[in-house]
Amino acid sequence: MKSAILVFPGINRERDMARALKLISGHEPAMVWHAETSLPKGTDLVVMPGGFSYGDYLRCGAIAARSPVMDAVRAFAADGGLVLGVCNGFQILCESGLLPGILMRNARLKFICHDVHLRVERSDTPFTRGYNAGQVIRVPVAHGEGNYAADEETIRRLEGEGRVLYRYCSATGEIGDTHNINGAAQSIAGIVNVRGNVLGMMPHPENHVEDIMGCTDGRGLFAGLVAHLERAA
Amino acid sequence: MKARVTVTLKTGILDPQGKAIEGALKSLGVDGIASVRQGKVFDIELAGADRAKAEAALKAAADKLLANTVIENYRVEVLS
Amino acid sequence: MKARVTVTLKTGILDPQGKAIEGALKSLGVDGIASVRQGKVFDIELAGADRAKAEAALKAAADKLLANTVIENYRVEVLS
Amino acid sequence: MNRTDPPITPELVASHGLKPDEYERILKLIGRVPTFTELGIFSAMWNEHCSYKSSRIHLRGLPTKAPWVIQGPGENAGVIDIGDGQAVVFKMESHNHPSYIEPYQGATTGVGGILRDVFTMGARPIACLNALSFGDPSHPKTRHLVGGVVAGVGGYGNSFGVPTVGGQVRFHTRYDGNILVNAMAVGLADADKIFYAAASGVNMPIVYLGSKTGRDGIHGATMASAEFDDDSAEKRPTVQVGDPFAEKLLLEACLEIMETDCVIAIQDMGAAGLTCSAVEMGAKGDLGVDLDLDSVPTREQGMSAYEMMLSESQERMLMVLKPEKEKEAEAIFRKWGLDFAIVGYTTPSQRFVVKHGGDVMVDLPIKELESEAPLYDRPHVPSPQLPVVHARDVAPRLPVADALEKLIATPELCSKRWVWEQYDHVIGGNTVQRPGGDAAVVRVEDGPKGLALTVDVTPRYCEADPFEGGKQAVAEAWRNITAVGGRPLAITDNLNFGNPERPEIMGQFVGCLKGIAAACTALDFPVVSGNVSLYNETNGRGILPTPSIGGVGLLDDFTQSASLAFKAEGECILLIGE
Ligand SMILES: Nc1ncnc2c1ncn2[C@@H]1O[C@H](COP(=O)(O)OP(=O)(O)O)[C@@H](O)[C@H]1O
Repeated sequence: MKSAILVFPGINRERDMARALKLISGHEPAMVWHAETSLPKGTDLVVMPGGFSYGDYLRCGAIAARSPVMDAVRAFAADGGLVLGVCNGFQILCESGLLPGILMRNARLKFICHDVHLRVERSDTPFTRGYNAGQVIRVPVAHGEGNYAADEETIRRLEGEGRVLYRYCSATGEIGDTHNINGAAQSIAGIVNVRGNVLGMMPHPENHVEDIMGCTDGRGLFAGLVAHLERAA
Repeated sequence: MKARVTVTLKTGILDPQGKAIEGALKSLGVDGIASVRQGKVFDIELAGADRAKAEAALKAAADKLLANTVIENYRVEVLS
Repeated sequence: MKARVTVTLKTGILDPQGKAIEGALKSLGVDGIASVRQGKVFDIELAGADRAKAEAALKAAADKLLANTVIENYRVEVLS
Repeated sequence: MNRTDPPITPELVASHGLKPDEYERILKLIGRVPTFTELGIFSAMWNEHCSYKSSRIHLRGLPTKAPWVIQGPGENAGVIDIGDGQAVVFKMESHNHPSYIEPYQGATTGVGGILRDVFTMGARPIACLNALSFGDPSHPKTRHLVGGVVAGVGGYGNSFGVPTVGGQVRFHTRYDGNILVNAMAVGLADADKIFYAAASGVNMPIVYLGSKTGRDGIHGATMASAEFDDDSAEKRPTVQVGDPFAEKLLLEACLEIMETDCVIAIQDMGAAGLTCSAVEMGAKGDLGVDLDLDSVPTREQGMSAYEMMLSESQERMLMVLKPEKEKEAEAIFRKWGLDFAIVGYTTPSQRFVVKHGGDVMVDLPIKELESEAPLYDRPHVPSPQLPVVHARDVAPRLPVADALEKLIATPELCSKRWVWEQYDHVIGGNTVQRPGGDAAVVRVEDGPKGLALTVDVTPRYCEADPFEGGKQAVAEAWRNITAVGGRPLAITDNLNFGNPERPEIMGQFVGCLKGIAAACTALDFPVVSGNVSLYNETNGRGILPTPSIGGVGLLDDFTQSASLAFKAEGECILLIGE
């Protein structure tokens, strides 16, 4: 799997992401500066990591979404290429129009950093095939604006088309207000676009990939992508 | 030239921040507040003195960046 | 009653947001923008119809919560 | 001279925090009346915050050496060797007064300042800690201060991208008017690639990097050394605003430039910005410095020399570059969208010369400016010995179980999860032990080594018996590190006390310091960096003596670290110690 990590000024989880990708795919990802106008040849996966691109000033992800490299990402996605946006990356995807909706301030207005449980809603997508449908995984969140919102019509479509891949839940998989850490509509933690090749999610699977760090629940996402690409090849 | 662009949330879009402020004002004992919605203002200095040009630039700024027109409305005023 | 409280940074106070937006507008090719400073607006609905009372409540809201008067100024307008 | 500069009067001198005898010293040193800008410079260099005039002679008693110490106190941060060619760079610093005036921005700029101290030396920051002291929870200002400070510490660290992995939070009525915000940063560097402040070579370009200069915090350093009174709200200087985004860019640009062999010396602009950094670079390198303020990037129009020299705008650095590498360095800074300007040159003259608009505004002997600050051996009296209370003499007021329940519900002792969950403590993917234990453990990139990090002090003990309290703070840091399996290596300290002009406060200071020195010596646990914050006093009431101790230890294999959670049912519980 040849992956490319986009580096926007102010991004800060690119090293965490690179470590996870290297560990699981065996290949060092390419780091692509935001001012570039093309992606490295043969890229299989574009990753927008977490952080505070442009300080999260104006709106999270708004300024990064208008970077030169984003045209190349749009073309790549239109071609069916896989795009993964985590945390700030999710915000950038929403701001760029590659995903619908927006991430608002957390309902309690505070930054939150702790482990959360996510229910994997289906396993038949490149982004979830490393898991079973209904499986509960534990990964950390670290964000101040992860409260997913969209108009009713959009939410209805997301649900109807099975595009919600990850949802905040309890340790045993229940969905409800007490487990919905940031107030997101429908407890949404991660969604895909219509075509299913662009995923945006708030939690950080890349921080739970090593045994020695105590939890490896995040591995499945990356391992699934590797498996998907191997089969496609 | 000085101008102001005001960006506000469209009606119907949830405003968690406005809601929290509403709650906080109530618990601070500020009376009579029924609802709060938060928006942004941008005070912009423009080079040049052509009003029409300035308005076009401001509109471009708002459309391209300052507002997310999926959820926000904006208003442009050239002040002087 | 509807009102608007506008909160802006005092002159001289650094505005990192404004600075970043200014840079972004330049690189997006929006011409003629010399400087940007960002502020907030609060659109507030008030219960009751007493204008003087409303103004007092708004001033209290701004002083206690909406503005950080160490670094920000505010302006209160009752609109209707 | 500038026509608009005010004449130098005794009132003006006093308003700069300079005592009459200190002013006499200036007159003798330069043989004439200083210009307004020079007066500002002296007041900045000679105030407590920069000159350590009340504390210096006592700090000399601290042990600062060990075979693993690469750099002790005196630089931007301390440096210790952790083997394999790697070094750990760390320091703690206070931002107490600004945080009381504007808690969010005070805390952000405190965190930003300490991070700069660490990456100025060539290290990538890998962890932050913070020690916070607030007033009584029921005091009307406390909630606002707590909310602002915690949000500010997180706001800066989270955005900058460093995990905040530990700290302390306490509440006591003696901090009602003077909260404490102590921030510690820890970075990792190659042991043979540490950068220092001393300039070398004549006629080398001095480069200004980072954000533009505004009128922020003018006289911030002087304020940090003044007692508060009820109208301190009126003395508000322009508050400094932190810009973590700019600092992140500055970090990446500095680390990139340091890879290129362009840099001779580097110094961050902290308190009294341009003044302190330029004087230190020159004085430490036995060189003079010529600055031309017309080249300084400014945010506001019409800034005077005085304002530019004393501005405390954040996210700025001064660097001495190899002249042939200027273009290469500039390209890196432009890429990161930061300001880059040559603002002066090193000279052989040992003078500090500042020009503005073609006029010479400052011409001072640079060495004396740095080293001839007054030095005080302030009178101190030992703290009164309190009677020893034996547990057996105290009648229990509550059954033990009820007392325990009550205790663990106090704001002081309850879980601080509500604080650290607002800090990103996992970013970097190296946090092995998260907040909540005795010490945090952070993996050294690519392992197997790990660092154990902790901040400790118990001010009650320090007040009851400064010597024992000082010892105890060091011992607790040592214990917390060993409890997670680390080998304690060195500490940084942040000495927060009241007004040193009061003999009883000075007595606390001296006592605590002796205790710290005794414990550090006994444990072979040297002090490699630190910070002193005095005058934490409002209306004559001082804070509890609070010498925060930040400890760093090493684990050869982080996977062997121990945590405090019980691991299984039916295991033995051992109690060791006295
Ligand atoms: N301001 C803070 N930031 C991060 N972690 C904190 C903070 N305050 C307390 N903690 C964490 O809470 C735990 C308990 O702190 P403390 O009560 O000081 O413990 P102890 O006295 O046992 O060292 C520690 O792991 C500490 O790092």
